[in-house]
Amino acid sequence: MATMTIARAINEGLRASLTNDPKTLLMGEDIGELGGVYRVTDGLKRDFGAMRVVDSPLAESGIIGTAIGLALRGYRPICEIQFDGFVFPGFNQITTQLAKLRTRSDGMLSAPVVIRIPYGGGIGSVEHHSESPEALFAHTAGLRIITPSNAQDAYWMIQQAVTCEDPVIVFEPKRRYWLKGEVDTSAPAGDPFSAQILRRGTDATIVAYGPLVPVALAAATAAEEDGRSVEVIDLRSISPIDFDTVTESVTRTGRLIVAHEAPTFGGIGGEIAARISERAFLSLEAPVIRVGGFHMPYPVARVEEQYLPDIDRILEALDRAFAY
Amino acid sequence: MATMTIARAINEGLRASLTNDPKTLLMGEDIGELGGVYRVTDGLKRDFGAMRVVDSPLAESGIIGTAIGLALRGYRPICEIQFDGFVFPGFNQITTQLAKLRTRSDGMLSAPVVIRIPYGGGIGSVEHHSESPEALFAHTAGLRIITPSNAQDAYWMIQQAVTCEDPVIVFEPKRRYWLKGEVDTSAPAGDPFSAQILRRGTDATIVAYGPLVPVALAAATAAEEDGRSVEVIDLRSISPIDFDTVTESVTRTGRLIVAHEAPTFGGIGGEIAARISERAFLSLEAPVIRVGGFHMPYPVARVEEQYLPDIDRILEALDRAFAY
Amino acid sequence: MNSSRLPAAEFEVEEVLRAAHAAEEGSRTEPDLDMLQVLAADGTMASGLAADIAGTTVDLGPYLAQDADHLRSLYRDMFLIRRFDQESTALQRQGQLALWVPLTGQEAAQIGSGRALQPQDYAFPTYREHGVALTRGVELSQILRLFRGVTNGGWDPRERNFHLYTLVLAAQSLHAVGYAMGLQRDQLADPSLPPAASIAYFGDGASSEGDIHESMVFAASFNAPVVFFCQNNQWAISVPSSVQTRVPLAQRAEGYGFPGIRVDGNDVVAVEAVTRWALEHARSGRGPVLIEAYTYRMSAHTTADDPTKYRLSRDEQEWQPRDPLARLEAHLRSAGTADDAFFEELAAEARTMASELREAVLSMTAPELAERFATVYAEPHPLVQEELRFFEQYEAGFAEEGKHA
Amino acid sequence: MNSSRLPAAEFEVEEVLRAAHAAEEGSRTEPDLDMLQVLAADGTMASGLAADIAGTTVDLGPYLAQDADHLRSLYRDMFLIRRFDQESTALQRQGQLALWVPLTGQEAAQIGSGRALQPQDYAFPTYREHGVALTRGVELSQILRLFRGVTNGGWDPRERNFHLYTLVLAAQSLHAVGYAMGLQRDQLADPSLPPAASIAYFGDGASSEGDIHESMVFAASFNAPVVFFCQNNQWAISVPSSVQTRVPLAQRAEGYGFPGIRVDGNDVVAVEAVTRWALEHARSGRGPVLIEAYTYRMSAHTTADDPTKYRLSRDEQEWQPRDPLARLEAHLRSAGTADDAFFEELAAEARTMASELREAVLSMTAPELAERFATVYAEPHPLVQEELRFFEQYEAGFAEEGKHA
Ligand SMILES: Cc1ncc(C[n+]2csc(CCOP(=O)(O)OP(=O)(O)O)c2C)c(N)n1
Ligand SMILES: Cc1ncc(C[n+]2csc(CCOP(=O)(O)OP(=O)(O)O)c2C)c(N)n1
Ligand SMILES: [Mg+2]
Ligand SMILES: [Mg+2]
Repeated sequence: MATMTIARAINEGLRASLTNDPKTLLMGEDIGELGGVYRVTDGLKRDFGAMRVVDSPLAESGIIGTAIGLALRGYRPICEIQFDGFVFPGFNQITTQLAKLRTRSDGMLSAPVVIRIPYGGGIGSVEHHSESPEALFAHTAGLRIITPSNAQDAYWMIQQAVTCEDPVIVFEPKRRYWLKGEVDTSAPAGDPFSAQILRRGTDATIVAYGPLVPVALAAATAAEEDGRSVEVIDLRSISPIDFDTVTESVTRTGRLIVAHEAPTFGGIGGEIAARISERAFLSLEAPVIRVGGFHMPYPVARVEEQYLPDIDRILEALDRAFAY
Repeated sequence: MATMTIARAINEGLRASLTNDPKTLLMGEDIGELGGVYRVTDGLKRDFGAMRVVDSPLAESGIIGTAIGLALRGYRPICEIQFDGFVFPGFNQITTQLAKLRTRSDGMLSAPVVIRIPYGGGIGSVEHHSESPEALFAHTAGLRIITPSNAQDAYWMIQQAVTCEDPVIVFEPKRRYWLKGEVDTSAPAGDPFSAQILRRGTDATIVAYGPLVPVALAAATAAEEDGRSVEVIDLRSISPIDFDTVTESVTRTGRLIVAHEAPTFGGIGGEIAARISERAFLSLEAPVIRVGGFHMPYPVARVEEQYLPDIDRILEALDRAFAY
Repeated sequence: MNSSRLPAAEFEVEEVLRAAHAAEEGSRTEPDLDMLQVLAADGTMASGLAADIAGTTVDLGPYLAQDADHLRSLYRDMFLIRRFDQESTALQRQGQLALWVPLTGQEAAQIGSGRALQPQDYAFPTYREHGVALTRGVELSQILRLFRGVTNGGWDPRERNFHLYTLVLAAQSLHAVGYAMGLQRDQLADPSLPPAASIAYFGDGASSEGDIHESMVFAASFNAPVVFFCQNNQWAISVPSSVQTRVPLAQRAEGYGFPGIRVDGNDVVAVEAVTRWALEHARSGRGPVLIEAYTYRMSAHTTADDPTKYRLSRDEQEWQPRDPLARLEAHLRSAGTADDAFFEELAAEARTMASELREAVLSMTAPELAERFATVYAEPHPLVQEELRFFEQYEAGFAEEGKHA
Repeated sequence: MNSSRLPAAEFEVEEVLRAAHAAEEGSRTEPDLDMLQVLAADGTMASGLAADIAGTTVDLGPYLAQDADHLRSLYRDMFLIRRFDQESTALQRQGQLALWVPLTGQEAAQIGSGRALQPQDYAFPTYREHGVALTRGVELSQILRLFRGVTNGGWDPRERNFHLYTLVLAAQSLHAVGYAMGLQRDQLADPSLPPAASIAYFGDGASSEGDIHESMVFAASFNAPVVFFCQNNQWAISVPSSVQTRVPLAQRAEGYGFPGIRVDGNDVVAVEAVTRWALEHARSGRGPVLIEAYTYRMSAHTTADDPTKYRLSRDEQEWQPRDPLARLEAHLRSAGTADDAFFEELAAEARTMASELREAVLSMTAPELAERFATVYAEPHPLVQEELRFFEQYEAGFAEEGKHA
């Protein structure tokens, strides 16, 4: 067991992947000497060389597209997109090529490409550096999407993404990069595509993922003072979604709050609300309440704290759920 | 009143826009001499010339990006994307530029660009020619998304998109291009961003849009034989969604089916289900049931009929809704 | 590509292409500038070939293959693939294929470049490279599986190192570069491997896409063993290549600092020589090359297309005498290296091929939608499993029982 | 760009940049090939300037502005914008700005090109073109509104024909081409309008993006009046320009069939002349031009960046003597066209500017989130209205009452 930050855990996870499989390689902008703008790949070029840790030209479609070609040749490329808002030049390659390659080939080909994307707000940055575009990928079949919320998951999930035969997008909660936690580097990892109940409760369930997991936990603690016993689920996987775990929880608690930073409208919370409303219709004592961003471009840094779902916003949603 | 196909209605609508406003222009691949692969722009280059009807180089980001520049100079470009599956190279310009320009400029600039996209399946075509990617745009604030289902709407909605100060994506139901209908070219148009109740009913509501509107109507007719009175709403606008009309309907009928060709998972049906489940929680006698595509790339032509939501799939959903 | 099952356009075909259009047409025809050629349109054959590459004259003589056997085999490939094209067009017209993408006119570009490939090379086609498929040894009927709508693929790309067709224009060009980066790494890890290259096929229209640029940037940056093979067939559906570029496309390479060559794409001998040179250049670690094969799409864009809407028959006629097959036939006949018997035998072979093709197509069965659930992911996926369960129950008629598990 | 509010990196800064890196560095330095220059690094000034454009020698003499007043005003602009840069960096360090993007080293490229613009021209910057903003007359403090995090814009682009900063690299290049297509149409509609052009600024890193290619394809295809102005400052954050290209970026233009010129980006006089020529070329209907200004980012990428991670101080020192301000100062002093009084006055002016700037920044108030709902759409939007209502009620404390309307 070691204590490390999420950033360090990913770094160590990448290091383990590079060590375990000579076919793995990293590609991205500024991931070499600089170690990435968040230093997540720090030291890896030094230790694995320029053929394994590739500072690419500045072109996201190029990064994803060549990664697909490398995968076709038997490699396992791990791409870094510098910020959430800069994945879009690569959207075509992800959506029409990476996701569809296996189906196109009737299962003969796979493209085990990993795409790491630091995402989310709360870092006081400028435009395009604080977005949560996960729903734009989840709708496309053929991709898997996971997001760790703690160091232990970060260390293991990146490695599991690398060994997965399917393409996996790993959304990394950038404002939690320096959140420390215990990492058991020897423990066998659980299924990265399953949700995890982090806290048990009986009156309501909060589903959150990535950067909002600590917020959800804090909200549950605060709710306890009001005498409400709230269960908290870390979704961990956005595609597929572990609906079984969520359904089971909601059939016990009868109330569900889904929280994410991404705008509510068209966000993944809608999918969860719709599916759980169907699956647990007779158990629900209130409608599923979503807590998310507003329908606007991610706002400027000086107002982002008002924008981001926080403990109060979740408590307000709980109030609404309990009002039924 | 004139009878015309949807394709012709759009052609006539574009002609009217080009005639009414000298700042309008069309841009796209093969829209000139050829008149587009669906002939929707047939004859317009001949009549308005190469400066108004522009055969562009083959590059979707280029089409959208230069359209933004033209809009900044006071023009009103109407872009054609040849097929749904080919919009993705332009995704970055749409998502990070077109949608955000107004907010970025604190309301000083607008980019009244129109993007026409023939969408949906049922045409027996090859890969990338049958998709329904509307949800991938709806999640992004700053865009408006509409989809006509009949000739009258097609004629007016394209013109309303052109005069709208906001960017508008018009999804055109390509398998219905040759569906004929009455067009009143003199009637003032209704609000293109509102839903329309096409058929009244008391027991359940079906919400559909674009190519599935005729299917929903036929399902309602079939359901009548089982003694079920089903209301049908043509959504017309996917962003914003006219939740008021849908809510009002569901509070009367107590049951809601949402149907679209796009895959259910992460589709716009989830948003509708989530929002209506919240707004009409106490009126719902069954969960909102979604009928949509499966979580797979749009399948090959020879099986698409099994894949596409049809009357039976909607009736099955109604059965499920009535079973509660 | 648009589907053939569409209702025909309702708008009247313009009776005459406007004078304005005709005028434009005139200026559209690019000069055959600096185009490498060995086999002239009249069938005369030069004995040497040299290219000006970044100011240096490179002798391509060593890459020329001109012996009679070889020329006959090139002719054979071109002839067979044209016959294949005709048969496929016929199958489409008879409703057996949803769509067909004809290659007629581009046989030399495709057979010439394809024959230059070695087994360890890997080709990334767009969607029209049936000729390249033939040279790779891909079973031609498998190509028709895509156009019959029973698959989006059709063959196992690893068997013949011939990738699946990629319909999103230019996307495969980046895959080719990535693949070449993989080849580089393989070679480093095991120097005993035969040097290999990848080749990316794309058209004059696709050349405008950002992905083509990024693929050239990456290829140059990593000195990847990749050959960019652009078939400039003058048209992107209805748009002439002058809309994509006002200089020869081969010139693009200068901007990236690697060789670019324009070759007469209707001269199979020159195409083969140039491609051989380019592949060797790539394989030997000297980096990427761009080849522009200047050719002409003699038929429609697809069976759903109507070229009379946008090009003059005069234009089409102009290219007729430059037919890649006719000129090699003229050469073989005048050189006396092929006689009537050769051509008759070939025609017979083609007839057999065509009827076997027809049989193969008619016996292609449609898949079941249920099977499609299996290939979305490599590893188990709960949503796909759930939807498959629903679908099977629905199909089995359980659906009527009201409630799905 | 990454934020300054981030915790500092926890990983140790590598003590020495590896030998391998140093070796790479050596080969990275591109030769100053064919770079137009008037004002040498030592301050000596040539009296003429000619460019080789597609094989023809073009006399840029008529575009050269070398009179003393003009040179002093160029120096003034460069001096003020450097001072602005320093003050902004200081403001960032003091926590008044979230981030700052310094331009030091690039003053000549920006002031020279900006001064070449006429009022009717329209400039599309990336995010570092504060110098161009100054030449356009944009109130400099407005730029800091973006970096203080109170807006994503900051000024009304229409007032000074200076567009908002675009942070998604290369995206604005297409906007510039579209704008130029609009200018073309305006001119056709009203020939009495003064001819105008647009100019697109981008960096060596951004040059690899597909959008740059597509913008050049469109510009060439439509012969749009646009100048592509690439500041090759040697670095894209930590990645040297050799990763983006192995030949001068100006050479890219050849692939599209329009002129490309590399100019010494630290020579404000040459930059101005070349840009004037290019703009006139564009305005007069002769189509696009690509200018590569070869310069150096003397500071960090942003205030959040640490260049010691990826470049040697030796490198930075090498560029010191080529400082664009120092060389013009040397010239002005040696020519006797500016004396100590001039420089002192300027320093005083800069001090005043800096303190006014500081004041302006400190008085910038943060917006309310509620205001942000108003600028998402131009026309009423029910969802935005509903969410605003919710937000206002929530903020007003009604939220606690349990149910939102
Ligand atoms: C990204 C993308 N945009 C549009 C299309 C639609 N489309 C199919 S073929 C074609 C023209 C292609 O022209 P070219 O690249 O010259 O190839 P050719 O068909 O001449 O072989 C177009 C526009 C597409 N397949 N992909
Ligand atoms: C599409 C996109 N990808 C990545 C980034 C992140 N990023 C910001 S600046 C930068 C380097 C840009 O280098 P260059 O174009 O040379 O401009 P410079 O900063 O040197 O002025 C990167 C990678 C971005 N802003 N946009
Ligand atoms: Mg072509
Ligand atoms: Mg740079």
